Amino acid sequence: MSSFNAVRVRADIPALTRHINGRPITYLDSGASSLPPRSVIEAMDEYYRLRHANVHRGVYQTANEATDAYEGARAAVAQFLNAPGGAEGVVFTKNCTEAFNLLAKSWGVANLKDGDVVLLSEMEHHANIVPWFQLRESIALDIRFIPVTDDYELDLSNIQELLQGVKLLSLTAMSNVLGTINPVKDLAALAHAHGALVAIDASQSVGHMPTNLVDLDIDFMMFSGHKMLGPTGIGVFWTRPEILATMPPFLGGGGMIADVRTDGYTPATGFTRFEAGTPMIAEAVGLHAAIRYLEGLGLDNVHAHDQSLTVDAISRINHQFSGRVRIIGPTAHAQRGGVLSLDVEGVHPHDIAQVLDEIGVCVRPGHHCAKPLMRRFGLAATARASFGPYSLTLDTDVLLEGLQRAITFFG
Amino acid sequence: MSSFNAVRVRADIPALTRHINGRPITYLDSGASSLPPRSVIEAMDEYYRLRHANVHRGVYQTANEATDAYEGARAAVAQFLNAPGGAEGVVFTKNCTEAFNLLAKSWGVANLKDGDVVLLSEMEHHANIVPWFQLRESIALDIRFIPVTDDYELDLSNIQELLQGVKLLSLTAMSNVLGTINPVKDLAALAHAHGALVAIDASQSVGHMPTNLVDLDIDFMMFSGHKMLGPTGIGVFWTRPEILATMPPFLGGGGMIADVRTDGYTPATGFTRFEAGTPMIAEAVGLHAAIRYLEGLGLDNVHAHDQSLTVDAISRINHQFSGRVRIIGPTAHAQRGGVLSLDVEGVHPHDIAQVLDEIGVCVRPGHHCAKPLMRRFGLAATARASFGPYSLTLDTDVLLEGLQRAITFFG
Amino acid sequence: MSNLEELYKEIILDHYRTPRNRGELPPPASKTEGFNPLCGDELTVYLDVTDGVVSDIKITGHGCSISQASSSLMSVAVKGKTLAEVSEVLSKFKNMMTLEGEVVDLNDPSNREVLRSLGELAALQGVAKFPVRIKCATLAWNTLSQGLEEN
Amino acid sequence: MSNLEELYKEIILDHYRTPRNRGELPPPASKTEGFNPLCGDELTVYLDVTDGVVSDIKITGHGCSISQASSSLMSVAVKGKTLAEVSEVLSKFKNMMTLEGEVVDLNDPSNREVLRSLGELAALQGVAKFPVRIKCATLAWNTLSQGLEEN
Ligand SMILES: Cc1ncc(COP(=O)(O)O)c(C=O)c1O
Ligand SMILES: Cc1ncc(COP(=O)(O)O)c(C=O)c1O
Repeated sequence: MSSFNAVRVRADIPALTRHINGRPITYLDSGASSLPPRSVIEAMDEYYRLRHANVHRGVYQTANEATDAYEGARAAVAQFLNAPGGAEGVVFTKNCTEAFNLLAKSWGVANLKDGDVVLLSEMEHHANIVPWFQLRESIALDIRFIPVTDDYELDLSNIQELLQGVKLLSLTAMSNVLGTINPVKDLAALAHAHGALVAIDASQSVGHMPTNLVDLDIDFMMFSGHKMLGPTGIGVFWTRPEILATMPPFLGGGGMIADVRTDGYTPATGFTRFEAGTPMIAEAVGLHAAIRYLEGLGLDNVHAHDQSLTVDAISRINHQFSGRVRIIGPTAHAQRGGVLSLDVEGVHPHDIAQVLDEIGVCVRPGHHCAKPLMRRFGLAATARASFGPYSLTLDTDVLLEGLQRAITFFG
Repeated sequence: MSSFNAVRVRADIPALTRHINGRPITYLDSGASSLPPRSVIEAMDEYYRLRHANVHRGVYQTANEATDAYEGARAAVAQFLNAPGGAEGVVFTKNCTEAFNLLAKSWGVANLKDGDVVLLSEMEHHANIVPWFQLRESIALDIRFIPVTDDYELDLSNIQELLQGVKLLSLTAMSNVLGTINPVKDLAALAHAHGALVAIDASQSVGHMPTNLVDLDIDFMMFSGHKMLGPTGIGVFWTRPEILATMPPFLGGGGMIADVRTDGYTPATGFTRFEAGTPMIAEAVGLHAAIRYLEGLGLDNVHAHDQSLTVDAISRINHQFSGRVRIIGPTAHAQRGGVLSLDVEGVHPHDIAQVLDEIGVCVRPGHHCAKPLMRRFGLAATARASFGPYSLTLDTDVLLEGLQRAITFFG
Repeated sequence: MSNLEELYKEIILDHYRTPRNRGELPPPASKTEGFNPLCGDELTVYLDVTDGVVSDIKITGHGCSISQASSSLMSVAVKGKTLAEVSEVLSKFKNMMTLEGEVVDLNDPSNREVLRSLGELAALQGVAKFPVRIKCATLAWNTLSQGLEEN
Repeated sequence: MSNLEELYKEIILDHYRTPRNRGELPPPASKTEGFNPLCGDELTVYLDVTDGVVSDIKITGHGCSISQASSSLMSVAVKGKTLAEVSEVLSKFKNMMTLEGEVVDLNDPSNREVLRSLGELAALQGVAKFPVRIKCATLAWNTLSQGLEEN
């Protein structure tokens, strides 16, 4: 971890200079959205100040520069993921959610039929649930859920049976509620052995640990820029170029066509087919800068940093509030990310978050877009603290101070 | 026009300080994408530096600020358009193209059936054509086109007949190729009298002339932020709240739900139903700043400015290159916007654009995502120059210099 | 008084810790469910309306201190009241809440009058300073409105 | 030499103004269509291949000076050549074009050799400096490739 220094990262994040209610901000909501470093903000700023133009069809210099910037971002994403087939399989979307809709409504519509099984898990985000329910309105899909154990992990005891007849396993790499990191590579191999394709929701993992698509050997991946130090308004859908080539168009309009007549149209080939309309150019530039920044930190370092903060926070919470504060997520081992869902006996997550706000601590109360998981554990909400590469044990100190206040306040 | 001064506007646009091949940039591609003023860039910058957080579910201060900024942008859009029903009918999309897909695949799927007629025009952008062809793959729609006259206007001689059985008239307010401004209000009244609803593509008009939805009395409007001095990655879909309430969900995921269970989901109501996933927060902030900036200029002033530049450019082109350079668009009257499609005898638009680039002039060669219109006039491409509020007659001077060069060069 | 103390007045904490009128009512009492999709708060309001009077009210559900206290305070405020009185208190309460984000100017005599007439309910006035919490405070009241409409 | 003159060399302008081998060939000549969706350029390549030799070639279509000149130059370069020779010139040309954006280093003897062997075609080398125009220059060649494959 020699090259990684969270204090130095912190100095790169303008939003961490904020003071809230007289206290420096303690940002513990990176699981919802991360704070971009100066280099990301400045890259977009510079783009708008110098070279903004619409992409792809220009001949003049700034249009070429904008196109190079946009396509350069695509190449950077491919390299960042070590994507088989390179940039050809990278489609830019507005967020991870659109990427899942593209999966369900393009690949899914073309490849799934009545009775086919899609296997999800009980710890999925709504982004990886609702599009499948929507698809079921036209195709009689059998949507199954891998259960979650009382230890907050996938219950794989029945996995062979669950995988019978499965066409697609669509699974999160890391739960945004529990912090659980799932055994993606092993499950992908198992699913492939059953003839299924594998889609991975990397929203929580891609900015926090290394991703290597060649090694994982999966078929689809989707995530958002704003959870990996990048801007809002951009997400990524990745698939193998061979699969992409077979997918029918999704959103229609300019840019995704080869020809349009008054009697019909011919779609373009490759990723172009899936990028209708003027794309998120500045956002791609910002995402590229975020990737550069993360690569500079080293994703291994970021992951180790998350884990050390998490292990420390768990042991301090257990020590200081034993019995009173329950951590909804695995606590016993290192196979988890820096997401801590808290359940404080007798104090509602909203009230926790409110008391924490008073001293500048940002945590998120709610169901975290994972209602099936909340139901599984009989909870309506948790208060979730989550770390970023700029987080310090100092942040945990203030979190604990706030939890103590809330407990005292509500008695 | 007392308050409007294009030279002062120009000073607000950082990208206009660029030099290309030793010449100051002559940006004549606002029809493809406009250049944002400093205030737009800085608003987004400030957002990321001070208050970035995910919206809607936070309790802490910056989450509230981000939510207020996002919802404030929605309110500003509604006010800008004088939208009946206020902010309730405003849905943010990634671009105008997504907005058209929302129209076709939510409203269209729910309201159109086999044999129903959708009436477009021959001068539509692919964004208002391809989604209807896509919809026709599942509903046997009758898609008709209002023809365009040799004078580059809608041919309304047969409009009564064309409107028979029409469920939706979907039309551009201003052609991005011809500059033609269509009589939206009159056509909307006529279409309503035939029982049709009316959707208007305001991509080219909304940043260039006043829009008043109460006065226009239409049912849907869609446009992009990046053509109205705003950022990339955001668009607007507007409809009356009563209509919105009847539209089924489109993209599915977090944020657009009221409940999700393992056996199904319940969508949220209102605009929330159509905003799946983390929205374009910074982009909404940028769009809001663009609206403020445009309101400061006065849209009447912007329109008058466009028109005076256009009238001047047309007369100078006709005078200097009579016979050699043809303007593909109306030339005789003032009912047009600042878009000039040029067809230079014996010189291909690509070559024009290349020669113009040599002296820093940015024009766009190509079919401008309006292939049916190009076919109508037997053209493969035009070289399009288009004005923004920062354009000056000086820009026309350099354009003419470049056209002369191109003609000399290619003989 | 800190912001927090203004939000969580003693009365609110008291009603949160010891909610009044908790429980269910058997039919023919009406039963109305309300929920806040953003935070997962859920509650059910049981209403017995006899001869134009809310003769009994009971509430179940879960939520934050504000939503719980607000529903408890609401139950006390409407129990035994005529429908006309209930509708008056409902509109007064909603008025107080829609001052979104603004601090109620207590020097304005008409505001003082409204707050006084709200009695204990006025304790919830601090919520208006926290726009995201307004939905918590109004959940019970919206559910009550709906229940009365259906009645 | 200005950028423009480097792109639009005299040979290119000449082939643009006076395109060689313009027109159609009747069957049994093969007919292959190519188009560039981004800019609308379209062309059709007619090929007569007899005894392993491109005995005749004709081209119709429209496009910019680069695509027109390139197709004309291409027709001259392949007419009367054996399939083996054609495939060699094809790959040399594509190599020259894929130096995207880089200026060919003419001091490098192997580059000089390739360019010399390309003859007039080397005039198109300036296009590689203008990445968006590469598609214009390669359209005819890609269509030729496709036509030969189908033959
Ligand atoms: C008239 C018109 N409609 C629709 C669009 C599509 O806008 P976008 O590409 O931002 O989705 C454009 C711009 O390209 C346009 O000019
Ligand atoms: C695991 C997971 N999947 C999907 C999403 C959806 O991402 P977005 O809201 O950016 O589309 C999120 C974040 O909210 C997430 O945490």
